[in-house]
Amino acid sequence: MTAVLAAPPLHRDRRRWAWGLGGLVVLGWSLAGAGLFSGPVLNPSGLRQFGRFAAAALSPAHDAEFLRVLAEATLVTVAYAALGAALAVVLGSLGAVAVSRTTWGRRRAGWTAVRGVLAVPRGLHEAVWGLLLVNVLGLDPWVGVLAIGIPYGAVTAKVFADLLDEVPRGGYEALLASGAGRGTAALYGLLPQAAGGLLSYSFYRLECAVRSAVVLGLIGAGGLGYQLALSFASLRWEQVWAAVYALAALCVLADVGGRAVRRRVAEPRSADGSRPARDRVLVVAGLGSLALVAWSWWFLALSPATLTSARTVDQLSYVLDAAWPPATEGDLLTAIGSAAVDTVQMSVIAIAVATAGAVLLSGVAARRPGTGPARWAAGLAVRLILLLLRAVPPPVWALVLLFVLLPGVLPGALALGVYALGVLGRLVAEASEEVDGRPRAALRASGAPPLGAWLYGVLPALGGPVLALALYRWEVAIRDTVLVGLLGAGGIGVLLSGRIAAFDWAAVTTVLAAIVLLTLAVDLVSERARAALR
Amino acid sequence: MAAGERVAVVGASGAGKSTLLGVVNGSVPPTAGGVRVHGGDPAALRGRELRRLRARTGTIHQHLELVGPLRVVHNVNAGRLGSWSAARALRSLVQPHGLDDVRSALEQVGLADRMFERTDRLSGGERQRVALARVLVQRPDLVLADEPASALDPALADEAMRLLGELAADRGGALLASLHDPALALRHCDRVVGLAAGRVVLDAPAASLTLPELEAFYGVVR
Amino acid sequence: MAAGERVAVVGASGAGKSTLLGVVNGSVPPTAGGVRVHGGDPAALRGRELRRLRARTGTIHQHLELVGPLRVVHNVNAGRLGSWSAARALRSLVQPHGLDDVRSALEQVGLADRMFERTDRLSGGERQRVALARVLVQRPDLVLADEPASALDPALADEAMRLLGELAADRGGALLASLHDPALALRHCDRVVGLAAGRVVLDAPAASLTLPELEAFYGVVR
Amino acid sequence: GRTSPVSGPSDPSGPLRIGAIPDQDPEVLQRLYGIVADALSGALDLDVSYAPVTDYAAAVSLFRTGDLDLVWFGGLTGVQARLQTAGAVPIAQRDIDADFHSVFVVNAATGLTPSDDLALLAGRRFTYGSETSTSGRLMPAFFLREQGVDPDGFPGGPGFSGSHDATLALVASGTYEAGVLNEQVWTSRTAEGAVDPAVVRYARTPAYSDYHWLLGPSAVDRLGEDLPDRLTDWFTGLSADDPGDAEVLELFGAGSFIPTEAANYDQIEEIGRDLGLIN
Ligand SMILES: Nc1ncnc2c1ncn2[C@@H]1O[C@H](COP(=O)(O)OP(=O)(O)OP(=O)(O)O)[C@@H](O)[C@H]1O
Ligand SMILES: Nc1ncnc2c1ncn2[C@@H]1O[C@H](COP(=O)(O)OP(=O)(O)OP(=O)(O)O)[C@@H](O)[C@H]1O
Ligand SMILES: [Mg+2]
Ligand SMILES: [Mg+2]
Repeated sequence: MTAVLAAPPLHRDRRRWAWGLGGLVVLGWSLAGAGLFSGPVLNPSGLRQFGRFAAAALSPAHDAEFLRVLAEATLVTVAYAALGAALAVVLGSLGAVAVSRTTWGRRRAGWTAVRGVLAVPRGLHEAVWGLLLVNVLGLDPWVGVLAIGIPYGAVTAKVFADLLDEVPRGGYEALLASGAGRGTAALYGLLPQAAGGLLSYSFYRLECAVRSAVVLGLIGAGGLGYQLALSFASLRWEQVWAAVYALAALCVLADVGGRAVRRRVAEPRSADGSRPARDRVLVVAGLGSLALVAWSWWFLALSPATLTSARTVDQLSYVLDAAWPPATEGDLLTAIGSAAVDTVQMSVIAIAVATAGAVLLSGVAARRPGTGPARWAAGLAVRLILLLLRAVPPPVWALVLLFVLLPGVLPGALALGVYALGVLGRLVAEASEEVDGRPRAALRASGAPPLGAWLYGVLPALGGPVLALALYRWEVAIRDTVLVGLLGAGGIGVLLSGRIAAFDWAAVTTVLAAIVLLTLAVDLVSERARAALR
Repeated sequence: MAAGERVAVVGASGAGKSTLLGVVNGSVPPTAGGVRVHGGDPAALRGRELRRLRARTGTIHQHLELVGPLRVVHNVNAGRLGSWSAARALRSLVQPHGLDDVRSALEQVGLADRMFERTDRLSGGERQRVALARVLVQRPDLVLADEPASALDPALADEAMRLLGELAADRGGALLASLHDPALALRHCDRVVGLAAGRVVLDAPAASLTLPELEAFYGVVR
Repeated sequence: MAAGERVAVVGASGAGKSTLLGVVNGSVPPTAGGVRVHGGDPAALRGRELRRLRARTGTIHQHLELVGPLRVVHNVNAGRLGSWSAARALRSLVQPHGLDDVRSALEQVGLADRMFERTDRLSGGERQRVALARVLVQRPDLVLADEPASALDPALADEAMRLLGELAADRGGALLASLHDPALALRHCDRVVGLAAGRVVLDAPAASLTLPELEAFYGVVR
Repeated sequence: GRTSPVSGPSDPSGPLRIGAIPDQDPEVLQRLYGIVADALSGALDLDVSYAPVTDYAAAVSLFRTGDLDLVWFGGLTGVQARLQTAGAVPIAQRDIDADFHSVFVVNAATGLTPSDDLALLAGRRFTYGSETSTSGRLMPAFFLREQGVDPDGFPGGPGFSGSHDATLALVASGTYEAGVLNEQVWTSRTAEGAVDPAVVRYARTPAYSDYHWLLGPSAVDRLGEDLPDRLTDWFTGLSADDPGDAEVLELFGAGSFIPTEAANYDQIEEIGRDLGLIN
């Protein structure tokens, strides 16, 4: 026993500053690219058009015929969302094992490779998946299920892995030190602690799946997304809002259900500690979820045989033949290069807006037991507003923002930013609910005011998760530029939809490859940034 | 409890010592009965009143409840949040305020050179001393300390108890400390309260108790 | 260390006791030098070999490192993960395995009636005893205990040290415990190793030391 | 047993599946095609089903894969679909489709007055409709180029509003100073009084061929060699005097249907290739 013991030196501070400064510079560059410092960006004369959209929020369409259509669409949406989310959670759980740092330990090369592979399904938007799948499977309900399940599965894998990697590792390492294998140690030491986060995220995925039902219109399956798209194309705002409210109501259901389950998991019924006890509510919730999936399967009449039918194979080879080899003309590559710059600028602005808003609102949006009615009402209002921000699809935001902003990168960026704020606001609020409440309670017990206790007791612990969420959303924003790119906003999305509309499969392959590379790059930068700030 | 009094709460593991301290600082609602602190009942008060009462009470928690990712200086300064405005609290996160007080508190607990370290890199005893320094800068009238010396060696433990006793005495306040080391209780407290299964089973001036008597108490009540 | 030997590591707060124990169980890489445990160097081994070595080493961590949301029974069973297959570990989360062993270990530490409680609802001392029970079901050859009695009252502390000593002696293994209570060290250990600033400054049979001598040690090395 | 709410892949006795690209008044598509499907099914003694699809590219692809048999395509999408699907035949077009026009509109604040000089639009913020819309993109781009205006050269690049109604709204807001849309939509919105006074009609394009019904080869295989002729006969036989037929014609905004042939769309194909919209 002659080991010399010394504390490892601290040298993270400089890297933190470098990353922080770098982030600011990139943001400034993006704002400059959006023309914020060069000439007007506002278009005040469009306020009237914007007002029409806003005013319709108060008078959504509610004639019986339309409501009947909406009700039917809702059922279809629920079925697709349930199956898509279930598939995503299954794929995500398997994938999480493959991409978590805990699995790979210090073997960075393997980890990077797997992460790169996952960037492919993740890099493509659900709508793009839907279009690709339509070309292979034709009019089949699998298109909707897979278009949601595949990209969500890849995202879920990444997020699950991150959640497991972020959990305090003391317990896990103690188990390793007593000879447990990595898998079992994770099972006992990481999973129970991450359970709240994993559950929360799974239900969040269900909510996203509901919103993503927009892609279902493509395949003629109907659904709320289809109704919304139709009404949006003819700018019938009253109908658009009615569909948005229906979407929002479904989201609320998913949210309330998820919250109830999470609460039960976090605070199981206090039973007599000497007997084992199962929580009946949790058992019912588990069986209920299975029943919902089974019903959806029946309702959509899914048949696994279509996935392997001869026709599917034929169509797949048609698309692959057309798509390979990728186009490599200089023109296309130049266009991709400049679109990529626009895309990055757009996504950076979007994420800056969303993150700042989400952190500012999270203190109010987070639920906290034992607070007064005013605080409760404020929290509810903020959460509802966030819900509406994300229930209105980005293309709608892009158009209505385009009424009051001049064309360019900015309207697209703000559309994505507003939408991402809806999503991030919710996620950050939940993350702050998941933060260990005891240090904050300790500060409150010594008389700290709510804000002070939040600043010192919650914010530092929230830094990691918020950064992780923001960076993850940044990647999503890159992909979502596909949705808003069209409206004169530039970005790689314009290029993609243009090539798809022209059925130029070889060029589509090239653009998709570029999007995947961009996604991968963002993923790697994010990883570095988080490591530096951890 | 009288002004300046130092009371030790003793009792077997699980007897309810931590719970008692939690009731006193208002973070645990009592299931029956009530307490009066500085003339108010923390379970009945709300809002500003409650905060004012709490700002006068400093607690060292058994599990410390420090914020791991925060630097030592901020964890110590957190003791003053009760008297700081939100803006000041925010500014202090960027440019720590009141460095002199923090430094002198950390000097008292022997950690002056660790001021800017991340708290979760400290050893067990060092963290306990950070929690102690937090109470030192808070300057409360009532100090609640849940096993404040459990991770400290005998010399430091004595020093910690001495600091806590002084803090209480200085301000004419009081100290209520749960301790499982009977010798420490007798050396540093004026009165000893014994708990078993959540009830008070012993309440005597320290001077009237001998060490063997108190040690025997643990055997008796189990 | 000889078979059956019980060694106490003492030293001021921050002296490096926890770090030493971490080096021995292989969770902290030494910056210089090395250790040999059961004839192997934990820092040099990889994969299965390392796991086998570690399964023979049981550790009670200073911060316990129990998994709060897990029930007590699982936290105790976690001591056996080194010898369980992944499938068995998974099944046990649903329907706990080896309940008899768990119950008897919990009985030894006086917590038999808390078996199915969530671990984070236990008091400080109770949690420490859960960590002790985990090592009891693990049955390691080498027991590393980082202040295993810091949250326990004197009677329970004696009992805990007795259990740890027995566990080590039973299997011809050894016990290495960091202790800041010199009396406990002298009562329950055969040898005392003193650390200061990461270096060994004292290594003597317990029988050759007196309590005042050891107490003085803390004053001296500071 | 439940059958899919979405039609399955082709089977020999399967129904004739009709579809449409979502263009004008998309929210009445459902009603429109329900009526068409019923009328067709009654007249030709066939099972007919309607599948709603909201995306131009998806409609073309579904036609290629044989999931849609008879589709109401725009000029460009019809050409795209026909080129990708060997054996597809045009069935019929409306009387107005042989002589279709687009209108250029400008925001009143530009001070531009109606004129045929498209060159004055260069240098203005300008938006098309949907990317593969014949009347909202392809033909206007062609006529712009004819008058020496680079169709992609508007400041900041041209916008693609996504629909004719969105084009109107964006020009009304002043975000874009000018835009172009389907004349049929312009006329009907003007009649409804739904056009913002800030939007002024600027110019009308020369005539071109647009919408038509296109039939896929797999339906012919399944339902008989004479299917194209039966369909053409039914469409062209619709008469405004018959109340049932009149409903269909009115929904399509047509006086009657007339026969059409692939050659009518050669110009569109050529321009499409030029603009990189057809490979
Ligand atoms: N991860 C780390 N990074 C940097 N310094 C560390 C780290 N862990 C421990 N140290 C420092 O190393 C020194 C020894 O720590 P160690 O935890 O071994 O002390 P200890 O003897 O167990 O003290 P205590 O009795 O207070 O628990 C301390 O000064 C501590 O701050
Ligand atoms: N949140 C809780 N929910 C349920 N039971 C609890 C909770 N907190 C504490 N208890 C129980 O109440 C009893 C008293 O706990 P308390 O923490 O006050 O003990 P203590 O006297 O401080 O013990 P120790 O010396 O071990 O810290 C214990 O049996 C504990 O398990
Ligand atoms: Mg306690
Ligand atoms: Mg230690």
